[in-house]
Parts: sequence; C-alpha cells; structure tokens
Amino acid sequence: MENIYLPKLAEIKEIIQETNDTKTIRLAINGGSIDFLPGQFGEFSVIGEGESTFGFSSSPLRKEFFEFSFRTSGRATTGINGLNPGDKLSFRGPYGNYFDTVGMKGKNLVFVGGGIGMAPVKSILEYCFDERDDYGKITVLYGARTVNDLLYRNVFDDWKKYKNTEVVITVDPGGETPDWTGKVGFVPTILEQLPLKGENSIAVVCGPPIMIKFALKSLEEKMGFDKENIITTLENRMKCGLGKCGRCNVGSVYVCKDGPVFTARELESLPNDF
Amino acid sequence: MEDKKEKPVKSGGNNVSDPRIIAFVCNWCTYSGADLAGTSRMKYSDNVRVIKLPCSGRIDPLFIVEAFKKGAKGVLVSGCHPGDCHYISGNYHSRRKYAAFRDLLGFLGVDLNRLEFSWISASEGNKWVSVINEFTDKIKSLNDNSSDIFKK
Amino acid sequence: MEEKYFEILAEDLKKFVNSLISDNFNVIAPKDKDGDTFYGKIDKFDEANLDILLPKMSYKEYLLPKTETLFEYSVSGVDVDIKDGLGAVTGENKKRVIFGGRPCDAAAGPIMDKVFNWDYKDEFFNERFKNLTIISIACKKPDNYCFCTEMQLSPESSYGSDILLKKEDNKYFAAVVSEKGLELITPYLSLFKEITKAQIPADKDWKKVFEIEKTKGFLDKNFEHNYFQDRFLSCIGCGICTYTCPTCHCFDIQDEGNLKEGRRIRNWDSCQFAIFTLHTSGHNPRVTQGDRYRQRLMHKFKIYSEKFNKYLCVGCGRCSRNCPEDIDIKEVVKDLAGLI
Amino acid sequence: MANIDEKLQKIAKDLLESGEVSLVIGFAVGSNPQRMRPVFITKAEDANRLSFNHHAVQDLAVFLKKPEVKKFGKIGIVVKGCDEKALNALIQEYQVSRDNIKIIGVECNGVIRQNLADKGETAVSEASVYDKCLICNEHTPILYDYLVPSEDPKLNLSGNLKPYARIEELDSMSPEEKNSFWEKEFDKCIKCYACRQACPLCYCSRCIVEKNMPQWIDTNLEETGNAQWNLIRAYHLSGRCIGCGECERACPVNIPLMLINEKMARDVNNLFGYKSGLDINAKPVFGVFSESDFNEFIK
Repeated sequence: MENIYLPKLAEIKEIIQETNDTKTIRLAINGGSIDFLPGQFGEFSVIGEGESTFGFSSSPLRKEFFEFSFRTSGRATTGINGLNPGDKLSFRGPYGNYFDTVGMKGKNLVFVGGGIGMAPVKSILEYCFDERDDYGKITVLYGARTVNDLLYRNVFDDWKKYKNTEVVITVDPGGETPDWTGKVGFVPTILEQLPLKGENSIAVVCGPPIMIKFALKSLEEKMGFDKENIITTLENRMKCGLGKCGRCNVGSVYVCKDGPVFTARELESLPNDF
Repeated sequence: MEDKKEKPVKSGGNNVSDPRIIAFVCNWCTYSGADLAGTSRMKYSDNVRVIKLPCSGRIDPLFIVEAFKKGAKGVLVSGCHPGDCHYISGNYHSRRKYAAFRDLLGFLGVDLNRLEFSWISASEGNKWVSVINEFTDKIKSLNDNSSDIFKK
Repeated sequence: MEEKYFEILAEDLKKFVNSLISDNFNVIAPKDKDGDTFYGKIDKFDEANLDILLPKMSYKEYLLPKTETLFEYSVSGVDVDIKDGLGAVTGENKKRVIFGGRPCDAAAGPIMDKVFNWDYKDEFFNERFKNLTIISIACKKPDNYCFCTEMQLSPESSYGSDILLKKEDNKYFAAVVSEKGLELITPYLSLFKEITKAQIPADKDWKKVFEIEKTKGFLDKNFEHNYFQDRFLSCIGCGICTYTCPTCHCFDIQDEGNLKEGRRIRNWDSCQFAIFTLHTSGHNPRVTQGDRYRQRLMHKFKIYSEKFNKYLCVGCGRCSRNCPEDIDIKEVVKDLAGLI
Repeated sequence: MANIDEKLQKIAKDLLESGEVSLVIGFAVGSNPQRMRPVFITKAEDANRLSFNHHAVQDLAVFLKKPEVKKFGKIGIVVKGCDEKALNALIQEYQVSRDNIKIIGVECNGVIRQNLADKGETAVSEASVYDKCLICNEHTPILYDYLVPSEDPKLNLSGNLKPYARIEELDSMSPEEKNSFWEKEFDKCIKCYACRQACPLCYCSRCIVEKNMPQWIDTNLEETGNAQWNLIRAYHLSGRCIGCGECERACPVNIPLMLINEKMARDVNNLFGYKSGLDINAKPVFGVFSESDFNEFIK
C-alpha cells in the first residue's frame, strides 16, 4: 500500500542564482535524474515549510540531474531559498501531462517565453536540442522586464551553438542597460518581427497571462498558426498534484492531471477561471 | 520518532523542576534593568529566555500564545513603569490590551499563574531578579499536569 | 453480490446493535447534543436518535478526517527521517459501523471514492472506506430541502449502503446489498429472518420536481451569466455549505511544526474562501463570492459529472438548512434548470 | 405585520426612486415561512419584496464589508437595534461612512431562535428568543434615518430565565474545569470560519489565520489549531463585539461563542466603562487609554 503524499528526498547539487529573486536548483536522487517528460511538474518543499508547485526546467535527457526554477515570494519559496548545496529537498512527482515531443518531430519549432514562464519552455527546448536532428528550424524568443530579470543567461550562448537555430532575447522598453546587445520591445511585438510561418510549425508559449494573450493573437492572426499547433502551460494554485484536492479545476479539467500543457484550441473551450 | 522526542533536557526545559519561562521585555526599561542585574553580577534563575522588543506596546498577545504553544511553562511580559514609556504611551496601550487578554485567557481555562506582568525600570536590576526568581518558584510549585488549551 | 433480504423486529435490531458495540465495533449513529443531532459514537442503542431526518453534519469525517497526518518528520543535520502516516490509519483495526444514517449520506461514499481513486489511489481514504460498514434507514418523509430524487437517488435508495433498513410498525426490512453487510450480520443471523424480495414493500413512486440535466445544460453554456453575481450577493463566504456537505472533499496540505520535527497534514478546505485559489502573486481567478459559489455549483453539477458520470451531490439539503443567510441550493438548482 | 412591510417597502421605494441610494439591503421571506433571508433591492419596483418579522435573525450589517456590496456606493439598510450597533461600531472604526448609508431602523421585540423556528416555533416568548434579546436595551435602534415601529407586544420577562447564565458558572470553576469545558467545545470546531464571516465586525481583508509568514495559528482542525483560532477570534472582538450573536447562530456545530463574547463585553465594561456600538463619536476602547487604568494585575 502506497502513501501517494509521501515525498522522496532529493539532494541539492547546485544552486544557480538567476536574478536577484530567482534561483534554479539542480537536484539528484540516488546521484541522478528521475524519469519525467518535458512539461511535467513536481511538488517541492523544505519539510516544515509546506509544498509548492514547480515545473521542471531541465531536459529529461540530461541524466545527471533535474532542475526547477523559482521566485522567492511566499513561505515555501523562502524556505527553499535558504537551502545550500548538499541539503535535502522533499519532492513528489512527476505529475501532469507533457509536451507531445513525438508529434513535434520534423516540424519547425518556435519557443516563446516571458519572465519566469521560460522555465517549462527551457525543459522542452533543451530536450529538442538534445535530439536536434529530429526537428526542423528552432526559433527561441525570450523576454523579461529588464536585463536583470532574464533567467538562464548562462546558457543562451549554448543554445546559439546548435545548428539551424535562432535565439532572440528581448527586454521590455526601459529595461535595457547601456551594454545590452539584444532586442528591446515586448515579446508579442518582437514576435511579429520574426520571419515565422504557421505551416509545418509548432509554437510553445509560456509567460505572464497578458503576454500569452497577445502572443497567441500574433501567432494565430499574423502568422497563420493553427490553434492545435500552439501549446502553452497553465499555472493554477495546486496542493496535491494528484487530481484530488479540488483546487485547480477549471471548466471540466483538473490542471494537475489533464494539464498543465494545453493547446490554444483546448484553452478556448475553458471558462475564464484561471 | 517517539524516542527522538525524549531528548536530553538542557537547563530551562519543560519538566517540572526546570520549567522554561519566556520573558518579553521592552528595550528601554526592563531589558536595561536585566542588563544591569547582569553587569552587577546578580544571580537569578536561569530558566528564563529573554526576548527584547522595542516597547511593551509591541508585545502582541499572539506572542504569548506562541510561547505557550511552543511549550513555555510561564510567560512574563515586562515594560516601563506608567509614565516612563520611551514612546510616551506604549505601555498605557498595552496595559489595556493585557487586562482584557488576561481575562480572556483565564475564562478559557489557562492558569493565570503562568502569565505574569511587571513594570521594571532600567535601574531596577534588583526587581528583575526578584520577579524572575519568584515567578520561577511559582511555576515550579504548580501542578505540571494542568493542561492548557494550546497543547495536547 | 446477490442481494439478500431479511426481516428483523425492532427489539432484535436493538439487540443486534448492542451486540455490535459489545463485540468491539465502533458504532456511529445520530446522537442528540446541544439541542441538535450529530453523528457520534454510541455506547448503547438507546443513545441513537433514529427519528431525526438528518443529523446537522454528515459523517464525512469518518472517511476524510478534519485533519489527517500524512507523515511525521524529524530532521537532524541534512538527514530527514519520515514516518508514514498511513501506518496510523491501518492501525485502526477496530471496524466502524455507521448506523441509522440516511440513503443520501450513504451515497456519498462511492461518490467520493471515485475522486480518491480515479487516478492515483488515496489509501488513507480507501483504508477508512474499507473498514466502514453502512447501515442506513430509508426515509419516510423527506423535507422541503431534500432533493435526492432529483439527484438520481431516492429516499429508499440502497446506493452506497451495505444494509438498507425500512421500518414498518415494530419491525424492519433489511436489504443486504454488499458482502461487507452480509459479513457484518452473519454472526448475528439468529436475530434475522430471511425473506424474499417480494415480501419487502415496494418503493414509493417518488416524484421529481426538476430535471438536474437541465441545470447541467445551463452550467455548460452560461459561465458568465449575471445570475451568479446577483443571486450570491447574500453569500457571506463561510464554509458551512462545503464543510457540512457529505460529498465536498477539497483539502489543503500544510506543514506543521518546526524545521526539526513536525508533520505534514491535510485539512478540510473550502472553495468558498477567497484564499482557496489566491496565487502568491496576488492574482485570484475567483474574485467575487459569486465566482466562488459558481465554482461550487460547477464542481457539483458539471465538472464532476463530466468526469465520472454522476453528480457530486446527493441532495441531502444540508447546505440549505445550515446556511446562515438562507441560500437554498435546491431553489438555486431549480432556478438554473428553469433558466435554460 | 403587513403594516410594517408596507412601511418598509415605501421607504425603500422612495429611496431608490429618488436616487438617494442605489441599493437597499433588507429582509424577505426565505426558504420557508419560519425563515427570513437577506435581499438586495436595486430597483424601486422590487421593493415590494421587503418584509420584516421576528424570524429576521440575520445581521445585515455584515454585507457592508463585502467588496461586491461596497461597489454600490450609497446603500440603504434595514436594521434591528442590535444590528444597528454594528453599524455604529463600523462607523466608529471608519469602515462605513455615515454619509453613504441610510439607516432604516425597525423596532424589534426579539427574534426567535432559528433551531426552534425550524421546528415550528412562531411565537415570541422569553423561552423562544435568543439570549441577546433578553438583555437587549436597544429594542429601538439608537441611530436611524427612518424608524418603523413594531406591532409586536413587548417581550415579557419573568426574570426566571437567566441569559448567559453559564458565564457565572464558568467563572466559578477552576482553570482545569474551564479548560476541559472549552476543550470539548473547541474540539467540535470545523474551522469553517462561519463565525468570522457572519460577524459584521470581522472585516479584515486578510484574516490572521490566512497568513503564514509567520504561521501564528496552527492550521489543523484539532485541539491546538481550534483553540488558537477561537482564542484569537474572541480577542480581536473583545471591546468591539456588539452582541448580535451571529457567530453563535451561524456555527454549525453549536459552540457557545456568545459566552466568550458576552464575558469579554462585561469585563471591558467593568474595567474601562465602555460598551461598544453605542456612540459613533466614541473612540474604540483599545484605541485610547487612561493613566488610571486598572493596574492591579501588574507587579
């Protein structure tokens, strides 16, 4: 008989300070990663401070660790923020559905991320890099409010090295520094300037609700993406991750079980309750 | 888990002969008074753990609840004498609060012998010593089995 | 299992229940307390109040306790020692019998069972459910707040019960509908007289006042309807409706203790609280009380039914009877059925 | 009765027609004849739904804290004497502006306990009304813009029934006995927070139990969490509670919350000579102090 609420303990391998309030934590269980798929999430916690839900941000094909990124804001994240490499973190998961990596094969891919919404995008993006030959052209567009709010700055250059890949980084107007060499402008605006076509392409979008709203609009109306080919992930408040506690249901789906990955077509049929 | 709870008890634990007492004190009067007692090499019961706050007006009843919740056997609240408040009226406000809060605790069945209030000025090192010693003796004399509503 | 039918005299029923108690069963029955009736453990048959229509609260807490310890932890250095809370539940070897509840309450068991087992298996719930034998008594006179008939049940439904009793004069007819029920009465069979189904009085023809499918039809299409905001202005956002409900099962998971030792627990929670869906960022998808009451309706009559083909409501009417502001869910559901 | 209803309806109709208010909160017949329910009238033609009788147990002042209701701006509200004290306290604490509110006071000679009413009780008597009605000095509201007189006979008090008698009983008990009494009561608590939500004076936008940094109150629904919650709720209302009894009425598990509230109201009156909700110009009792305040408990 199994207690589904019982966490495993994962050891912290490395902590990367991404911005002044966000960190990426690399974990290992028995010295390695766990089996998960891009898009899935887990329940992480410092025991004693309560659980919090985060999507995985690493590629599941990188077997030496798994990672997630968080912003310190509440009790659980403050607790996690106080940990050091070598400490144990409790972990349950993986939960939820995942990106259709098989259906993406042979297609051109567009990845659009905003702020900390880049975390789940990074997981699928790096997965595709790890299986680079399976996919067509890859375009990455990532934006944050200011230069200092950009996550994953240490891996941008790695991304650019892959063949047939374009990486565009942008910050909101006013958020640039004098030595900033990337773009300046809101993500949907920059998105429209990119030479993208909806045919044979799949877009993965994640970020703040307002960004998603306009990015979806640009992709559908300006670039001719089909709603089935735009994929995003939803974030609702969750507690159990197991489809029981009743917190995350929207319309007739449990985000933790039937999601968090949805196509724009599926989102359309959900009521405005998230 | 069960055996782990029975840790060796250091001074100021939760047993009858050595009860832990939490003292919430104001920075300006009582803390200085306690400090004076210390620098004058006066000896007093070592069961007390002092928590310094800017003013007795800052000592929220929640702090007292929290202390009891965490297993304190006695709570002392102490600040400047009436009229001496560093912030003019903080202790007057807290006096009102505590008169009512004490009644409420008593009505709900908390043994009021476990909750003590005092005014101790910066020059009253002696008073600090006697308040602590008397309070400790009182708590030791209480029946430790008397349960309270904060803990099982 | 093939249903079996028995007849038992009222005095023998008393003997039966008293024997259960002396044979170490935990018998839970409607019991008078402070001028109202609640489910509680009885020490003898006479403590049970079998005349009351429904106790004020459901017996949900025997399936999903108000607070459940999921595990206990103790930390030393970087080592964490975790003690599974499931042990305590399986340790409760003493079996429980719910005696004298109504068919609506009994129906809640299998309805909750679906949620707790549709995907991951919640063994806390299962362990409790397994050890619970339910003896219900059919209702003779539902009141105006009752609507089990509309909720695909009836005052004489045996759904979810292990044994359903029907009273007539000084005797009871007992329909034993599960193995669990049969197992429970087997040691006491001398008190029961086996009869055939034909000898049991037929169920009355309970009439429906409205069609719940119509309510669902309305909810399917009218998420943004003004009705919700206007009608629930009088909702004060307390959790009574959800906490007294036999089927509301939402919970919260919290850690309690310090960084050295403590426990992770799950507590009852309610979708009627603003904080239920409040994100740390401050964003709240359900801002008004209307939004929140709508969610309760949606969950009961649409979301659950689309997943499990049943409704998350047994029509017991407790939320209406207990609502301090007199919001009558039967009236609401009827309204919605009429709006389409 | 019908006469009262007509008067109420006329006042509400005039207020709405003249645009003096955009919402009238009142009572209407509820889900059965022995129940009244709150009703929100925004159109003059709906005013005929308003009604009042001795089943009107709710304290409608509670709705003034709801953001959805605040949006209406100027509001007319039907209040009994006890409910009106809640309005006074809200005005005192700057939660409601006197200018934004039209008080439609109704004289009340007691409301019937809801559990008795549900069992069919329809007559106002010493035995059928709430304890609060037996000690009520405000059968006529203190402050009002309109007053609708009662047609019920005055409540006849024999003096044999002692309201809140258990307070004295408890006062004479030892701490252990009091503790075990309250332990049993709080054990029933299911933390549905109906006591808080039904209270017109519990208006914090985020309650202390909903804060977790730090976690002052244990989240469990067992002895510790329940006791802490009930203690803090009572403390936050001491010196403020106006005795409408809504917390106790709403409580689905019948915890005698009014014993605590009434005890604190009496103590605050004894200690500081203050009764809440009587005067909109008075300062709240814990907002002020006197140099000669009770000092005996402090060493």
